[in-house]
Amino acid sequence: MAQMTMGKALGAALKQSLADDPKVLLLGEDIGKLGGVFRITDGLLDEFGAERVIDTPLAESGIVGTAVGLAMRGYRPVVEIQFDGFVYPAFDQIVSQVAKLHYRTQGTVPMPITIRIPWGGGIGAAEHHSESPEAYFVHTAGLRVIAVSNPQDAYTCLRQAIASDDPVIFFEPKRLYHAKGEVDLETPLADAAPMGLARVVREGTDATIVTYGAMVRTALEAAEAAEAEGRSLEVIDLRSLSPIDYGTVCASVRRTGRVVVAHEAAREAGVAAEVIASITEKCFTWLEAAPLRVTGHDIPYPPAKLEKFHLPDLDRILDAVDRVCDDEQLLEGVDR
Amino acid sequence: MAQMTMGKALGAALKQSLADDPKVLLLGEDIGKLGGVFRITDGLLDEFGAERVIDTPLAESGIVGTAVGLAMRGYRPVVEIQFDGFVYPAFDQIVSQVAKLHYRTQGTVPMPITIRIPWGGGIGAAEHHSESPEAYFVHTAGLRVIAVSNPQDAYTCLRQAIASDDPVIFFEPKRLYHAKGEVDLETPLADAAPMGLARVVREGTDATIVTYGAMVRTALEAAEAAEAEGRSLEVIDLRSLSPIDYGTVCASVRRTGRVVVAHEAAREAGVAAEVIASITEKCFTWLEAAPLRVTGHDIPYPPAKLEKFHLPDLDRILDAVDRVCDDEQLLEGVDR
Amino acid sequence: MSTHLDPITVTGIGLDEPAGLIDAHGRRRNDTRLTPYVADVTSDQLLSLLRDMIVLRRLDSEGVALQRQGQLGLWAPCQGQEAAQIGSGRALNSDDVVFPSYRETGVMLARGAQPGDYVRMWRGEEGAAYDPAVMHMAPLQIIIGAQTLHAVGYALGILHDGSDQVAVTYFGDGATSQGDVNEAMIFASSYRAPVVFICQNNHWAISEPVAVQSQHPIAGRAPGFGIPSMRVDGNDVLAVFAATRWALEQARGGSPAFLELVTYRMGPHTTADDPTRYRDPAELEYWRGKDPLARVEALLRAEGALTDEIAAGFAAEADEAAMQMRAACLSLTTRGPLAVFDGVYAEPHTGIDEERADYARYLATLAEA
Amino acid sequence: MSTHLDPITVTGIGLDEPAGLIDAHGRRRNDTRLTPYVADVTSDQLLSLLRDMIVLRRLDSEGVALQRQGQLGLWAPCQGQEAAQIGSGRALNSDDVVFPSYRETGVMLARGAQPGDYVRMWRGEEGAAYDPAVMHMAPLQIIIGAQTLHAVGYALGILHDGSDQVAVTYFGDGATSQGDVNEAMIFASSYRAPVVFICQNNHWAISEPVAVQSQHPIAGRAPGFGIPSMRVDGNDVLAVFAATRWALEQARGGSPAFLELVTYRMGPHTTADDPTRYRDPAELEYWRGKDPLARVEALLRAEGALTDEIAAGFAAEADEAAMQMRAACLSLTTRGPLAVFDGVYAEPHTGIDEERADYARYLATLAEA
Ligand SMILES: Cc1ncc(C[n+]2csc(CCOP(=O)(O)OP(=O)(O)O)c2C)c(N)n1
Ligand SMILES: Cc1ncc(C[n+]2csc(CCOP(=O)(O)OP(=O)(O)O)c2C)c(N)n1
Ligand SMILES: [Mg+2]
Ligand SMILES: [Mg+2]
Repeated sequence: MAQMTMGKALGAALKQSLADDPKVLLLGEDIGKLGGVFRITDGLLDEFGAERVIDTPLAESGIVGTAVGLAMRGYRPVVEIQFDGFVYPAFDQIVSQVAKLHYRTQGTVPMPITIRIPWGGGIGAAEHHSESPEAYFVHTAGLRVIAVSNPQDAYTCLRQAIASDDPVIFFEPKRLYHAKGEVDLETPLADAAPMGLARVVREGTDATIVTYGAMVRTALEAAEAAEAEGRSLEVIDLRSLSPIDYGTVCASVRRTGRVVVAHEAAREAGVAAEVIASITEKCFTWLEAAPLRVTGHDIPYPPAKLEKFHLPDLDRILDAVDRVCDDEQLLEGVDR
Repeated sequence: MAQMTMGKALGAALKQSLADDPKVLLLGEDIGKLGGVFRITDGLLDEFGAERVIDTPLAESGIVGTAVGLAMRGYRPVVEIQFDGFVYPAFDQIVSQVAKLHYRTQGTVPMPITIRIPWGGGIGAAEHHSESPEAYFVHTAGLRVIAVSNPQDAYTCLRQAIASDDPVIFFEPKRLYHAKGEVDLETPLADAAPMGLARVVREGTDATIVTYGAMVRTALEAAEAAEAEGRSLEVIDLRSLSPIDYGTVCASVRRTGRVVVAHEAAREAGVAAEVIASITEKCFTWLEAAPLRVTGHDIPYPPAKLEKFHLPDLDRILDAVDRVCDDEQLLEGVDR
Repeated sequence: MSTHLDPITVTGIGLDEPAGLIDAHGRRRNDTRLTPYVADVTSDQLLSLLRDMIVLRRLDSEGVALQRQGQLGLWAPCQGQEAAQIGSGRALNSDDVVFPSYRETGVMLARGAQPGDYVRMWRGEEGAAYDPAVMHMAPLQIIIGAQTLHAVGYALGILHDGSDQVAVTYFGDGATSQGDVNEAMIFASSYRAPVVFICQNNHWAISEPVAVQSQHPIAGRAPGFGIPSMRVDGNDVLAVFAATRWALEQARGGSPAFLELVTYRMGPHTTADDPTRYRDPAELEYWRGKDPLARVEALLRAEGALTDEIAAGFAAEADEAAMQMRAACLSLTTRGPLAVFDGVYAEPHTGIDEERADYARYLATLAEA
Repeated sequence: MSTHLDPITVTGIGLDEPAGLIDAHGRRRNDTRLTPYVADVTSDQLLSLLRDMIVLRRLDSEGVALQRQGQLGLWAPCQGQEAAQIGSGRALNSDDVVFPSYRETGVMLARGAQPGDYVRMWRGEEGAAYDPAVMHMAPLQIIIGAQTLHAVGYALGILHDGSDQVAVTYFGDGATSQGDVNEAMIFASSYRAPVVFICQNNHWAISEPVAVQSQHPIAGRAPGFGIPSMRVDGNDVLAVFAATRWALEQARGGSPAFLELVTYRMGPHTTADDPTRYRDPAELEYWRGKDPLARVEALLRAEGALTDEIAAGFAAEADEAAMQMRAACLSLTTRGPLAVFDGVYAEPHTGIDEERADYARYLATLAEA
């Protein structure tokens, strides 16, 4: 076990993957000498050389399209998209090629591509640097989508994503890059819990908060604050956004009967909508109140000084918990 | 009133918009001499000239990016994307520019762009020609999203979309291009119902089917079949997918207590998830059963010969209606 | 008001005569750059190129017929482009890897496609027409230009493996407007990827004349990216063969290369298209005079290599190939309902498992009813 | 295994000396293409260009200081690019319309920006730094290359309106790899749009040397698209001024034009960047020797137009401008919570209304507590 930041854990995962499998290559803007703008690939160019840690021209469609060709040749490309907001130029290659090629070829051509995306807001950044585009990929069949919330998962899930024969969109919450945690670098990959499983990060009995990424920490803080007020909240970290581990989610919901789903991304047709629609379908008779969403507003990401009015925080989660737990307020709520 | 196909109604709307406002321009691939691959723009080049009906180079990002510049200059560009599956190369310009520019400029620069997308499956087409990408745009704040289901709405909503100062992604169900209906070309735009409103296309009491686009017809057929079995289904055509008119939807749900939401698009984080999450939130105490989704599977659109196994049809809708109406089966259902 | 919004529709073909080795009357021409690349080509080899072109034209018309008869959903004819496709396809090593667009029936032929391979995708049975590993050919690509980046990525893999293969990508004149094709040239240039770009400039992108995309010879773009290029008469099978060898030589020598094959789409864009809406019949007539089959036939007859008997043999082979394709088409079967879930993921996936199970449940209710 | 995956990092600058009018020692050079375009430029005008460059450098260092002091979230320094930005920006007519990237502080200056305009966006208060209609300048663009297409679309509007304005777009060497920039050249060429493409090749895209994007002079790409281009010493304000006039003349005459301004980013990419990780200090030294301010200062002093007194005046003006910018920065206020909903849509929107109401309800609960 070692204490390390999420950023270092991700770098360790890349290093181990490069060392384990000569077919693993990294592609991205500034990932070489600079080590990436977040220094995730720091030191990897020196260790593995420019043939495996490849600085690319400044074109995201080009990067992902090139990765597709490398995958067809039997490589396992790991792409770094510099910031969340820069994945859109690659959208066509991701949606029409990466997601569909295995299906198009009746399963004969795998697409073992991992696309890492530094992700989300809360860091006071400029426009296009705080996006939460995960729902676009969750809605795209053929992709797997992972979002990590702590150094250990960052390490393990990234290695699993790279080892997977399916394409994985891998979301790394930027504002947790410097957050530290214990990381076990030793357990063999085969013994680790699969990246597809959700995790109950805090047990509770009154309501379930379902979330992922940076918002897990916020949810835990909310649960602590709620405990002080005598309310027991269970917190679930989805980890895998596609597929979603409804086994774990539903087991919790059937115990608590009340649910809040939280994410930074916009609300309309977001991941929370998916979770709530599925929970409602699978757990209807257990629900004691309408599941509620706490999300970013349906607005373009606002200027940095205003982001605190956009991102869900502890208070907004507790507000939703109050509403989901207070049956009278709930009835008022639905009437508006 | 005139009988015409949806294709002709769309053409008539474009023609009227070009005639009414010299700032309206059409841009797209093959929209000139050919009149578009679906002949929607047939005759418009001859009538309005190559300065207003503009054949573009083959590059969707280029088309939409050019439209952004034209909008900045005060024009109202109407873009034709040739097929649904070809909108992805333009995704960055749509998501990062079209959707955000008005917000970015504190409301000083409007983006009155309409992006028409021939849409959906059921026509036995080749790969990438049967996509249902609407959820991507619904999830994108700053855009309005319209999906039409009949010639009259096609005519009215397209004119409204072009007249709107906001960007509108306008979905035209390809398989209804040849379907005929009465179209009133005379009523002034100001007197028509706004494109933002949903419409109850059939009244019923036992359950509500919420849908849009080509699936409206399927839902109506299902409702008729259900009637024969003594079940009364209400059918709602959303028309506007963003924003969704929850006033109309919830009024119905509160009457029937049972809901099925149907669309061709994949299920995960699709529009049905949004509708169900919102209905659950707004109408929880009125719900007598879990709302169910009937959607395309979470697979890439399959080869043409298999599309009938992918697209929701009358039977699949009725299957969901049965489940949503049969409380015993429902309990079984949730246990799996 | 300016009329510049209407792109000029005069193509650049007259501006800059493309390189060739056989003129429109079937006479040999010399070309200092190309001639050396075909010094070893015998009459027999030329005959065999002609044979493939004849078979291709026959297969192509059979494809159209099958579509008209409702046996195919769509067909993208390549009539007029036989020299471009056969001449280039036949110049490749068998382990070079092709990244085609949807119109490359002739390249499939040159790669040894089986009868069913031509029709499987167009009939709507499967996503890919053939097994990419067997054909050394990526699936036909419908998204314009996307395959060019795959070729570059594949070529990076070749470099990495230290192999002397080449990735060869085909695309149209329209495709050159797509960002992806330009990015592909940039990536190829920066990494010196062993990739050959083959643009079949068939003068049309559906209804748009090439001048909408480019008012200058397309081959002129590549050098700006640092990629050597050649503009070649794409209806001259020998010139195409020579130029492709030149391009492959560049690629095996450490530089990408670009070919513009100037040719003509004699048929509709696809069987869904009606070119009479946008194309002057005189233009078609003009290009009939440059038919790629006619001129090599004329040459081979003039040189005595092609006899009536041989020609009859080729025609018979072509008919036979067409019959086999038809038979293969008619014998294709459609997979069952649950097959729609096959191959979405390479590894187990709880989401798809659940959906498959639910769909099976539903299908069972239908069976009951 | 080949090492070609590592792009060569030797830039083409030595290959093809860019055109210029003042050499690195501040002596006038003649250039047959450029000289005629500045025949009318007096010493006073040149002084005024120098003045803007001095003010710009001062504003730029103030921006860095404000960021270091926590007053700005980020700043993208343009030190070293003063000649490229002022020389080009000042050549425009006031109603020409600029489509910039994020680094065009100097173009803002040339367009008459107010003190607060420089900092509003970087402080994170608002999405756009200034009012585009007032400045005749689109908002600073962060998505690399996206603005080039906007410029082309705007230029189509100009054509349509029959106006003689020009749309001028700025972007970096890195941006030339993006599909959008290439598509912009293609659209511009096909429609003969009155647009000027200005590529500031400052040798770096964050940590990537220009050779990752292009191993050949970037200006060499435009002619392949049918766009006349010039490669100009971007540290020579007079040459840039001349070349921009040339380019504008093309545009007003019915053809797009392309300029590659060969310059150097002397500072970090942004205040978040640490160039010592990837850049050889000797390279920076080399470029210090080509400082754009120094050489025009030397020229003007040699010609007697610049005196110590004038220089002191410029420095004072620069300090004053920096002080005003700082004051404007410190006086900026942040809008309230509900402002996040403003300006999303131009017309009433039920969805946003409902969310705003719910957020207001929530804010009220906070106020109660
Ligand atoms: C991204 C994308 N946009 C649009 C289309 C529709 N489309 C199919 S073929 C075609 C024309 C292609 O022309 P060209 O590249 O010259 O190839 P050709 O068909 O002539 O072989 C178009 C516009 C597409 N398939 N993909
Ligand atoms: C689409 C996109 N991809 C990546 C980035 C991140 N990024 C910001 S600036 C930059 C380098 C740009 O280099 P260049 O075009 O040379 O302009 P310069 O910064 O040198 O002025 C990169 C990669 C971005 N802003 N947009
Ligand atoms: Mg073509
Ligand atoms: Mg640069």
